[in-house]
Amino acid sequence: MRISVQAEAFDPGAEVNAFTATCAEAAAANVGAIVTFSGLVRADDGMQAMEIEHYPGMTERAITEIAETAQRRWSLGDVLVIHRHGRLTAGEVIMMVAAAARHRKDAFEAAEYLMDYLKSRAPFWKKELGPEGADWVAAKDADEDALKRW
Amino acid sequence: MRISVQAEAFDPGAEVNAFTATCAEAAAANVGAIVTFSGLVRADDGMQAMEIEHYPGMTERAITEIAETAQRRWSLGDVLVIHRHGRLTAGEVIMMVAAAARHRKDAFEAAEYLMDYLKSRAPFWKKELGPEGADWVAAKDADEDALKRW
Amino acid sequence: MEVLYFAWVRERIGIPKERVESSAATVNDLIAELKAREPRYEAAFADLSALRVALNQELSEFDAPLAGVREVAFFPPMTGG
Amino acid sequence: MEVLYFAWVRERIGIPKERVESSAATVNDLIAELKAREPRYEAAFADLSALRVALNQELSEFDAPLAGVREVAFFPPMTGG
Repeated sequence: MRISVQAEAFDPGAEVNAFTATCAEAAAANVGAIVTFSGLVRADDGMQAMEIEHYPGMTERAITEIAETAQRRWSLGDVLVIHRHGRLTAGEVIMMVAAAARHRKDAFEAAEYLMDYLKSRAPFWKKELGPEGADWVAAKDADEDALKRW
Repeated sequence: MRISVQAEAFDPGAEVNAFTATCAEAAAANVGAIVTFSGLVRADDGMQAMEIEHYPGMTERAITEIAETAQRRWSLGDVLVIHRHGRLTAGEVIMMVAAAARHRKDAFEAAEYLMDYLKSRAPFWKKELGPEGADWVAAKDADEDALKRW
Repeated sequence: MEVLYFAWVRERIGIPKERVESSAATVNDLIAELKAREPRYEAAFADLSALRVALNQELSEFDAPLAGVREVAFFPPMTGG
Repeated sequence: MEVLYFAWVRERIGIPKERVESSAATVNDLIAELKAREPRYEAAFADLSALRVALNQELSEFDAPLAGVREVAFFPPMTGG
């Protein structure tokens, strides 16, 4: 399990390959399915950049707990969570998760679970910086509702 | 949309980065979510290698139709399907799909749809080569049942 | 028409494809003709529930007509992904 | 105890954190004390349904007791991912 909360940009491809290589090793030979999700800054409504604030200390704890719960629930081969904070511009990768399991159903479900909980239970707050000024992104009811399926 | 049926190994990380870069460009600025799936050869029961047979011509047609149906159903930013054939050893990446959409729900659903149809409707056949000899992998009822949700 | 075999169907029949002259009206008729030829065809087509058929590279049914079909392929259920 | 503010709560109150001496028994009591201080606190805590609270870096409830709590954080619903 690797969890990183960082301001720096990361290379999603290099992360995917490192994660896959770990799973392909002898110890993790039981892995047949890897699902990844990455989130990008959309250039909606002329949005130029985004500022992501977080709660140092709690962020890592909250993500670790989410990832550990996923591991218990789906017996995953491995889990990866990377989430950036600070200033990001349109097209940049905000975050990614990866889940490895024996079969695809578990890997898909675990990745969706990680995403649903990261959205609403990890202490990050997005502020959009557009031509009209800055606005905090409002939490969506749909994201809160998404937790009910788990 | 890119579809490749190939004997050669591919670099999942490089594919993820190329796919992400396309989505991050101006034309695809509407993409906020990318889901990828990759399938690995598991070293189950001392399995050493796998031989994947396919139906040249029909394979490309079938995958194109599956990908186009997914694009119509979820209005995806982009779709990628790579599937290898020939001999693969334990730990090797057999195939990957990627789906890009505005929101995560569509990207997850489209990637799962692509996988469910690739499993049972694209003309590939797997033969496992183990210490006891070679065996064709039997299709699973669960994979056929998985199509019913779509 | 061209008849193709894949996976264990190919192994049982012993060849990946062959040219077949036939006036069979449907896939089922063609299968009956092939089974009458030799035991290896009989063995390959013994259980149709374990087989799939594609006509001109499109998945089809065993009662489908063969009019206009240039390529028939027989194979077990697919196991991709 | 240490009280932290994030996102628009931080902006309304004007500081990211402060040390608060309080004998408030619950989070609700602490909020009442803060609101009584100055209009900017009144503004920040006007609508509790738009706020979340964490005690010692764990999400909690507004009626939770503050005994043993060293760090209280107030913020809007989270928008990660």
